Parts: sequence; structure tokens; C-alpha cells
Amino acid sequence: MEQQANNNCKSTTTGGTLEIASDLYCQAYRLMLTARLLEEKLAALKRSGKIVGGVFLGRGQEALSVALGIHLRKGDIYAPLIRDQAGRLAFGEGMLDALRTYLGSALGSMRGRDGNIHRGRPREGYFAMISHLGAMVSAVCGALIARRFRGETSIVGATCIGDGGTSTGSFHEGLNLAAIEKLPLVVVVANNQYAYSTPNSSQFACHHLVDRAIGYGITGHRVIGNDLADCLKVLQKAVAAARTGGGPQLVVADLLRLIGHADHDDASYITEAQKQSPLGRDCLILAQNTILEKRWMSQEELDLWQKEIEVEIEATTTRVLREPAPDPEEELWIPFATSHIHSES
Amino acid sequence: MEQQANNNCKSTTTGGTLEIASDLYCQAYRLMLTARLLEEKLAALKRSGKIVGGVFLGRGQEALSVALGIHLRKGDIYAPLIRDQAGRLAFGEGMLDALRTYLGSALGSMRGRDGNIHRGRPREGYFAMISHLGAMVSAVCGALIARRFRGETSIVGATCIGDGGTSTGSFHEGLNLAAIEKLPLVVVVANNQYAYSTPNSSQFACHHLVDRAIGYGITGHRVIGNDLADCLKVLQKAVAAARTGGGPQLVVADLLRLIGHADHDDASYITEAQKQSPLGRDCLILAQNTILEKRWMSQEELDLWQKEIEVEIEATTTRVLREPAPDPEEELWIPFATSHIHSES
Amino acid sequence: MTSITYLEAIRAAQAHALKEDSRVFIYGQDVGAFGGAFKATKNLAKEFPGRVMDSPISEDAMIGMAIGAAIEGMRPIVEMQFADFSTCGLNQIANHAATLFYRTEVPCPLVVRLPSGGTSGGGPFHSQSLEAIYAYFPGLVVMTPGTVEDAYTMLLEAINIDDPVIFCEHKFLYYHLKAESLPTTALPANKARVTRPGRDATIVTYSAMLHESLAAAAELSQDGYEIEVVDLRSVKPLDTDTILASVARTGRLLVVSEAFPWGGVAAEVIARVTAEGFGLLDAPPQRLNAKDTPVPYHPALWGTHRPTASTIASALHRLLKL
Amino acid sequence: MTSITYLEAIRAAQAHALKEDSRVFIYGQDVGAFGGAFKATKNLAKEFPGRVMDSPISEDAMIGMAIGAAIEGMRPIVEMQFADFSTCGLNQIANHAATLFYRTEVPCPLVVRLPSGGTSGGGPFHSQSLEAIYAYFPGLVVMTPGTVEDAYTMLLEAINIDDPVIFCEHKFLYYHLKAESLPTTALPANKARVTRPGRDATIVTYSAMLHESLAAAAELSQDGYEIEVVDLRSVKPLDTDTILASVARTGRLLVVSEAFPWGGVAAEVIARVTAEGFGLLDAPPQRLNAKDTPVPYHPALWGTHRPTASTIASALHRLLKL
Ligand SMILES: Cc1ncc(C[n+]2csc(CCOP(=O)(O)OP(=O)(O)O)c2C)c(N)n1
Ligand SMILES: Cc1ncc(C[n+]2csc(CCOP(=O)(O)OP(=O)(O)O)c2C)c(N)n1
Ligand SMILES: [Mg+2]
Ligand SMILES: [Mg+2]
Repeated sequence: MEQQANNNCKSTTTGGTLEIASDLYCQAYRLMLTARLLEEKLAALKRSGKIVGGVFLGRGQEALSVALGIHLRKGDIYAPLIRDQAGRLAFGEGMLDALRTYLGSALGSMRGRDGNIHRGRPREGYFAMISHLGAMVSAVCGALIARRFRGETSIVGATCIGDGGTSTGSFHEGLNLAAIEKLPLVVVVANNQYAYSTPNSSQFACHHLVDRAIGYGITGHRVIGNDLADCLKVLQKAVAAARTGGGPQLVVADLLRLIGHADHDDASYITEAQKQSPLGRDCLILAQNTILEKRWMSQEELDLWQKEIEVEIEATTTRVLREPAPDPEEELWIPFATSHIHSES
Repeated sequence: MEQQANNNCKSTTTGGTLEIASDLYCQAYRLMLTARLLEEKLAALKRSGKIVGGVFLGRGQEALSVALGIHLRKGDIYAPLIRDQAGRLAFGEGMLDALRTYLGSALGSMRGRDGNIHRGRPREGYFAMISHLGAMVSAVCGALIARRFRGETSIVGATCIGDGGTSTGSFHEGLNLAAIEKLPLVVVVANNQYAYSTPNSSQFACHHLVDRAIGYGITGHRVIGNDLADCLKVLQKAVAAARTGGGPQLVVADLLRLIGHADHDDASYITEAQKQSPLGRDCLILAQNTILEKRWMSQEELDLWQKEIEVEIEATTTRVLREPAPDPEEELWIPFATSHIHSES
Repeated sequence: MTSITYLEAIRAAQAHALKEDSRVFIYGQDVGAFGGAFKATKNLAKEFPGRVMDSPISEDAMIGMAIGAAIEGMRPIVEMQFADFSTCGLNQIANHAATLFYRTEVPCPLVVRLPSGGTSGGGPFHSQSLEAIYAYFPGLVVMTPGTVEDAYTMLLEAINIDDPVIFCEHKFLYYHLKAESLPTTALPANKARVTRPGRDATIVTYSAMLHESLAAAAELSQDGYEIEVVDLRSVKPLDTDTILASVARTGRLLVVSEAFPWGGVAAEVIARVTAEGFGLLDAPPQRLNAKDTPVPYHPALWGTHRPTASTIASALHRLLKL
Repeated sequence: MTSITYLEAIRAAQAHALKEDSRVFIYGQDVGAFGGAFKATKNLAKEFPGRVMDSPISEDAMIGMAIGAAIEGMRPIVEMQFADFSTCGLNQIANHAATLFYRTEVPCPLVVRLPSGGTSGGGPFHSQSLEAIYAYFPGLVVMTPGTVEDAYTMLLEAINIDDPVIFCEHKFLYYHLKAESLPTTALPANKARVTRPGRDATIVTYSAMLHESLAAAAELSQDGYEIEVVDLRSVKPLDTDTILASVARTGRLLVVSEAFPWGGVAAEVIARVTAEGFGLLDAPPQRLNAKDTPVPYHPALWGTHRPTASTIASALHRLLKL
């Protein structure tokens, strides 16, 4: 039924037969592993009381997330969302900013003013999400329009959202704007079957979210969200299409979040059947198996990577924990950039 | 191209071969004619300075508008929009409330507090639009949910919107909510090619707005907006489908507004080619021709109708012009319904 | 001995209303089987099948749907996951719900529950106090309960009122604030309460700042000052009489609010007191709000951004010397 | 002798900015070939091809797009068709644009033009004054020009400022208000102006109410009273110094605003004056706002809903007797 409805939309594509090079695959795997291990550390830091705000993890969504980030280039625009640690690393964030922001270091890009996933370096095309879902879509459109004004071509703007976020008016308005302006925008929807506890059945009623694409007149892609090869292929295709004038691309992945919405949620609403279904397979293990089966790397090499990453995480954590917290006495408490405006407010 | 894309969506229907009875057709025609003549009177009252606010007319859209109103029943919910004079009459408004609201009579349903198209009698299922486009969709959903709570079946909620209104987040959220809850909602989109001066090309990029239906998982219908028979057929089908458990119905009509956005707008942006195209034909004249060709009524009978209507419009106008304006001295200036809340504010 | 939290009081009020009034239903993200992000609707979906509905992430449509249901005679309660997300539904609240009765004479009895205010680590998007935004628009009742008892009785009253009510419940109070039992009688929601009687100065405050203010008043009592604390309870309507009576007793006024400093409740209270009770004032009325930046994430910044017992006490000392 | 209207001044400022600064572009419903609902961008699309863009009816996305463009170094001007519709874009303005610099140190230079305020027959949804809503949120500059000259120079400054500016232009002034020519020098936007010097009382006001206030002041001068009129020009930042200096001269204060009465500019001005200039006041400061209902459609109701020269004059007479 679902497939059928989907096939009616000519614009929908899937990974197809494109081949992914082993080095790209392994590179992506390393980033996924880094994200996974870093997030495990974040969870531990939360449990030990070192992190005060919420901790939102992307466990099970790393393949999808990395596949977008890895196909972006310096100069592109990237506005990740809640579960995009892997993509952020792929886009070049490094784990320092992540730890600094979660731990509230005064030296981080957000300087303790904002926390956890609400981080970025907008000057470098890496936008800092606001919590309000859907809001980043039109912001990326604006960045792309700015680039168009400046005559820049071959750039892409990308943003991510969840199944729940597709219900926001903001998502609709942003995607429609992108379609009208034929912007090189890639929107990746991670349909992890739930928005917090709310199942798809209370979130939308179309056969598959990719069916939204035809309503905007843009290209839709489906992707198996826990299959790294499929993610890499489809995202490569989508990003390339956007980059070469194909207009907005809507990529919808089916997957499962293998963890609660945030640290306090045990995700007991996720059904056993879902966990046992193909959706419930861990993308990281699947990718590791593929690497070993295809003999692209040996178990020893993979173990070494894991060690290296763990060492880096520990070192960075130790460093950040020693960094100063923001000093409220030194804060100017000024929300304005314009100097002569401060004085009067 | 357009047709092709549309045919891909299985859920789309058109009028088909259903036959419309001559008496229904003639009844609808009379309402269209009443709306047209009433609106011409409103325009004249505006020109002569008797109406102070904007005057928004539905010229060219009467066939579509009436076709929805005429298929609704007492007990249904109806939330018309800007260009629905004909539908309002069909739903049972009578011209008194229209004239009273435009002229600001203290005796009208809005008592001078709101004006022109912002009128209704919500107690009777006839909702009073707010200006903010898209907002009525979810309100009608709420009314339908209330009815569901009370166990009422066989009712329908209907609302209208323009091509421009489909770009609002509100429209998206409302339609998605209706789809999730499988509500008996009919949303009629009058694609009159422009939102104020903005052409479709700056409003959306899908092949046809009916393609949005598949993205919500609801039934879409196309209709020739200036063909009364097609409008009656498609709306009959859509309203019946909603009434009998078919869930939300999205009806998209192609037509042209044969007048400016409001009294001050000469609509010079509408192209000559569009005016000359089939879209530009006047639904009222087409319907009249059909009635005469099929010999359902004679020219004399039609002339008599016109007379009767003109007499009623003149009499009602004269009456309303003599009615008292709201007296600011007698206004309580209280926005609250709860009596013990007033006293303190 | 059991005790009941502010959050449990909110849950209990909703349970009571669902039980007593078949027109009541609840709509919000994750409010159903999951019981809500803060568990304010825990078990209610099971106890009242079909009447506690999960919504999509569509704040505009959530309010719009409540309006339509209210017109048709229901009494919807909409839970916003955080007050901050209600900005996405502002249009329906301010332009549709708030204007409906004035325009059509048809009441619009709905309640929008806003989990409001700051908590440690909440950051810019999960900490805001928006009562001033809603109080600005004619036609909305805005309640800001600061005690467990008020959370219960005022929510019951909010559900009974024929107008749209913005119910600003404070997240910081959810688990901390406890009472022995739920009250059986209630002060009407539109009346302020003198929580602590005094003589030397009046603090007018509401919501979580009530407790910081009471702590500051206790601190100053050790120096021999008797500070009167008035809890507004509702900010629209605003009970000017109770405030004026207090200022008449003390001659000095400090208004304390966790909201941003421009405009809002503090300014409104001062404008009323100076217009109607100028002669009662022995010193210039003062206000203490949060700072004029977004609410920061880091606990050290957040603790300085909002007023606390200690900054309130300092402000009182300054006021007493004026 | 030619003259220029308030609306033409707004158009001229935009033309000037488009000409001088390649980072400037305009985005809004019908602003392109059509020149905007009020013709504030008439001919600009032709003069500056590609830089005056029609938007879909998507207020949230319009602001979101401007934010993204501003981050990337552009200087977008967004026209809302009416201020009232900006409620649909509030989230992007208040939570995204306003917080950006504080959070990221990246400025967000955009201007949102809001055709504001009441006109005869405008009704509840085409008449609102929303400056208080925007001024509440940290990070937004809110300008409310009341003269042709200010409409021009302040819009130029708004475009140059590195922060998001909410530019509240008054529809009632669009065609009526005229000046001989456009100014070549300007008072900074964050300074208030003493428009009419006086001695007996100060009116603090802004936007269209400036003219009603001046008319009232003229009326009272016939009775021998000299009323000073201060035009705020911007409501955030708010130039407290100029207000205090005026109150120091007159000892009496009336704040006049067309906004709804709860909170807002009038309350903020009074709270500042009483906190910082209590000793300057010879009488309780008063305020005059619109009434606390939606803005009514009928001209007779509308004329009573908002302050007018005559109700301002009455308020002045009352104030002078206090
Ligand atoms: C406009 C808005 N409303 C409510 C929320 C609160 N909220 C945060 S995450 C979340 C669930 C998101 O679900 P989904 O989009 O599917 O992403 P996922 O968490 O599954 O990755 C909600 C409701 C929000 N962030 N924004
Ligand atoms: C949210 C919102 N933004 C802007 C407007 C101003 N406005 C009123 S009518 C209109 C054009 C509507 O176009 P369309 O929906 O196609 O309806 P039509 O006028 O063509 O019947 C606009 C922009 C509005 N009413 N609501
Ligand atoms: Mg999800
Ligand atoms: Mg249209």
C-alpha cells in the first residue's frame, strides 16, 4: 500500500545502484562511531551531574546524519537539528564545541549562553538551531538567497528535521518558499516513528512523508535510515541534484531512535515489534559488519579507531571540565550588536 | 505536463458523469445572481461613501462558492472566506446581515464591531472569519471534534481559502490535523491565479494545488471553477464523501477573479491572455446560457428573478441605511464574557 | 502523611474537571498515554478514554481547534509543551480566541496551559515568561498561580470561565512546591492575596518570584523590617484595590517579576499605583525584573539573570533608604 | 512647490538604501511589480531589478528567510502587509532574530516594516499597534516614527543598524502627513524629541498620537496652558533622559498611546519616570491609551476607542487640576 502510493509520485527516488567507495564508507563509519562514543560520554556526564540541561542523543540515526554532513562542503550552509551529532562532526565541528556547549564552558562558541544542541558557528555556514521546530528551514532559504544575490553558485544549504517537525507551519512555509525560489536546499526528514512519545499515526496521515514532495513540486527521496550505504547514496544524489540546479530535495528516512527523547525518557512507548523489525537494527553495528564482511578494514583496525576516539573524548572532556564557566559579573547583559543602541536601553 | 502530474495522484477526482438536476442548477443560479447583484450594490455603496472599510467582491467565483454552500445542511459548520457571498447566501445568511455588517448597523450580527466579510453567526454553525488566512481551517476541525464528542454523525464542516492562503503555516497545520483525525472536513481552494497581485508562480511550485492532497493522505478533487455544473457535481461528491466517513476532502478550483482584490484595486496585473482564456469566462453568464439553452427557464423568467432580487436589495439597503449606528456612549467596552472578570480589568 | 506538589495539583484539577464536566477535554503534544512532558496529565488518558488527545506539533492548529471546539460548547484545555512554543500559536490566541466574544457575542471558553519560567539549564527557548504578551491583548484572562493551592483552584476556575484563559504555571515550582492537601475553598482568581502582612514596604509579585520575595522578606525581618508581600495570582484582570490597600499601609512599593524588564506586569502595576495611589507613596516605586537578554543556559548566568531572594533583599534595602 | 508624504518618505528611504547599499533587498507580499498594498515600494522593483521580491503568504518564512540572509551579510527589509499579520511571524522575530546576536555573536541586521495603527473602517485585524509586543523581547529595536522626516531618516538608520529593527509606521499618517522636503541631517533614532516646548505639563507620545497630542496642546494654549510634547520616536531603546528633563521642567506627565491599555509603552514610561524622577512630579502621572477591546470597525466606535485631541485635552485638564 505504502509502496504503491509512493510509486505514483514520479519524483521520488531511492538509492538505486550507485556504488559507494569503501573509503567514503569507512570515513563515514568513523564519524558515526565518534558521534556514538561522544554521546555516550555526554550521557555519562549528565548522569554524574556535570551537565545541567537536557541531553538529546542521536543513537540509531548516525548513518543518516553523517551521510548529509559528509556530502556538504566548506562554503555550504548546514543547519542540523536535535539528533545530528554525526552530521555536525562530518561538517567539521570537532568535539570541542559540542563538549563546551553541553558543559557550559565560557570558551565555547555559545559561551554558556546557550546549551546542548543549540550551537553553531553561523559565520562558517554552520547555523545554530533554535528549539522551535521548523524554523531553520526558511533561515537556510534566506542564506541561499543571500548567496544567489552574491552570484555564488554550486553551493547547497541543508537542514534536518524529525517526523514531528513536519507538522509545523514553519516547515511548510519554508519548504514552499524554497520550491518557489528553486533553491539548492536539501531537507532531510528523519522519520524515527515518534515525536517524543507521539507515534506517526498521530502526526500525519499520508502513506509516506515523501509524498509531501509532490505537493511542493520538488524532488522526493526515500532512504533506509539505518543502512549507511543507502544513506550515502541517496544523500549524495540529493546533494548533487541541489548543487547542480535541481532545486529543493526532500529526503525522508525511515528509522528508529534507539534511545529516549532525552536523558529522562526511557522510550517505553516504542513497541517491541518495532524494535525487532528491520527499523530497529543499529546502523552502527550494520555498518561495522559491512566493513568487516567486505574486508575493508580488520577488527583490529576498528578497535584502534575506537581507542583513538575514546582517547580524544577523554582528553577533550578533561580539558573542557577545567575551562572557566562564564562569569556573571563580567557579563554585559547586552542583547544588541549596535554600540550606540546599548547605551540607552 | 500539469495533467500528467495530476493523474499520478490516484486520489484525485473530477466531476465525472454525475448528472445535476435542473432545479438544483437553477436554484444555484439564482443565488449566484443574488450574490452578484448584492455585491454590485456594495460596490456602489462604497463609491458613494456609505461604506467605510474595504469591499471585497467574489465576482467570477460565484459558481464555486454557491456549490459548496448549497450542499451543506443546517447543522453543518461553514467558515466562508473573502469571496463567498454566494456560498453565504446558500448557507442561509440572507442579505440583511451582509448589508448590516458592511454598513455598520448596530442591529447586525457584528453590531458595527467588525465589518464587511468578517461576519457570521457561530452559534448557527456559520463561523466569522478572522483576516489571518488559514486560521479557519483548524477552527472548523475543532467544531467537528466537538460534534464527534457529542456523538453527532453525518455532519460536515467546510471552509474556503484562496491560492495564496495555501502558503500559510496555518493551512498546513489545520489540514494535517484534519487528516490525522479523519474529520468530515471539506476545504475548497479557489485558485483564482493571484493572491492580491501575486501570481501562482510566486506562491507555489507544484504542478497543481490538488497535489497537496496526497501529502496529507486525503482525497483531492479538481473542479472547473467557472462551470456551475462541474462545481455542483464535484462539491456534491466531496461533501457526500466527507459526510459518509471519507475523511477530509480538498477541492481545488481553477478560475479567475473578474475584479480587483478590493475596491481600490483595478487588477491590472491580470494578463489579457488569462482574461481571454477559458478561465476568464464569467460563470454567471455561462450558467445563464446553459439554463436558456437547456430551456430550463425562459429569458422572461430570468428577468423576473433579476427584478425580484433587485427589489429585495433596494428594500433591504433602504432599511439598513435607516438603522442606528452603534452608539459609542452606550458601548461597555468589555471584551470578556465572564461577568465577574469585567469588574476588575 | 502525604503531600501534593504544584504539578500534582494541576493534574488533580484537570482530573476533577474531566470527571465533573463532560465538555472538558485535553489536547497537547504527548499528553495522552505518555502523560505529558512534565507528567501533568499522567494517567488521565487511561482514566478518561478519548478525552486526552495527542496533538501533532502544530501550535497554531492546536489553538485553532480549541477555538472551534469552544464555540461548539466544549471546554478544551490545551497544553503547550513549553510556554516558549506558544509563540507559534499566538495568532490564534490573540486574534481569534481573544476577539471572538467581542465580535460575535459567542464565548470562547478555553484554557491554554503554559509551562513557564526559568529552570537551571533551561536556556533561551525553554525558560520564558510570556504573561505580559498575552495580557496585552484585550479579551484574554491571564493567571499566574504561585502556590499549590492556587494552581489547583485557579485552574478549576480557569476551566469554568467563559473566556480564553492563559494559565501560566511555573516549571520551577512543579516538583519543589508542596502542600499538605488540596483546598476545598478558593479565593476568586481575579483577587490578589496578601501572603505576608507587613508595614515597611510592599512587594507585589507572582508565580515563582513569590517564594524568592517571601525569602527576602524573611531575611529583612531579621533586620527588623516588616515587608508585606502581595501575590497577584492573576495579572489580567489585575486586582489594583488589594495593591493600593497594601501600599496605603506601607508607603513603599517594589514589584518583582521574572519577566524581561521592558513593560510587562511590573510596569503595569507601577503605572496603576502611581496614577491611583500617588499620595500613598513615601518613596519612588521600584521594580526588579530579569535582565534584558535572552534567558541564558549556564546555571551561573541564569542565577544572575533572574531576580533571587538576595537581589530582592538588596532592592528592598535600597527602597527602604529612598 | 512639491511636498512629500510620510508614505513617500518611506519609499524614498528604501530607494536610497537600495541604491547605496548592495546588501539591501526587500521582501514582502505584493511588494514587487505591484508596489505593495500601500504602494510603499512603488516602482522599486523596476528600478532595482531582482531586489524587490514578492513573497508567498508566509509570514513565518518571510522572517526566517530574512534572518538567514542577514546572517550571510545581507540587509533585508521585510514588509508585513499589515502589522496585524506579523503575529504569524512572531516566533521567528522573537525567538530567532532577537536572540541571534546574544547567542552567537553574529549580528542579525534586518528590518521588519509594520504598517500599524488604526484607520477608519480598519476593524479588529487591520488596526493593531504591536510595538509593546516586540519591545518586550530582548534584542529588538522598535522604532515608531511620527513625522515624515523621521519616517525617512529613521528607516535609513534602521537599515544601517546591526540589530533586528521593528519599524512601526503608522497607516493613518501615510497620505495625510506631508513635509516640504526630505531632511539631510537626522537625530539618532534612539533619541526622543521635544516637539513642542512647554511649562505646565508634559505629554509623552509617539507615532500618530503625536499629532492628536499637538492638537490638544494647541487647544490648551488657548486657555493659557503651555503643554510640552515629547515624541519618543523609538520605544526601545527608550530615551528616559529626554523624558525626565521634560518632566523636570513641567512637573506633570501624561503618556498618550494608541495601543491597548495593559502594559506597553505608557506603563513603561511611567515606571521609568516614577523610579528615576519621582521627585520631579507635582501630580500623579497619567496615561491615556485605546480602550481594552479589539479595535472596532465602525468609525463612530473607532473614534471613541482610540485617544483623540479632544480626549487628550480632557485628560490634560484633569491632570492640571491634580
Ligand atoms: C514548535 C515546537 N513545538 C514543540 C516543541 C517541543 N519538542 C521538542 S522535540 C519534540 C519532538 C520532536 O519530534 P521529531 O520532530 O519527530 O524529532 P525527534 O525527536 O523524533 O528526533 C517536541 C514536541 C518544539 N521544539 N518546537
Ligand atoms: C496571514 C495573512 N497574511 C496576509 C494577509 C493579507 N491578505 C489579505 S487577502 C490577501 C491575498 C489573498 O490571496 P488568496 O488567498 O489567493 O485569496 P484571493 O484574494 O485571491 O481570493 C492577503 C495577502 C492576510 N489576510 N493574512
Ligand atoms: Mg521523530
Ligand atoms: Mg487568489
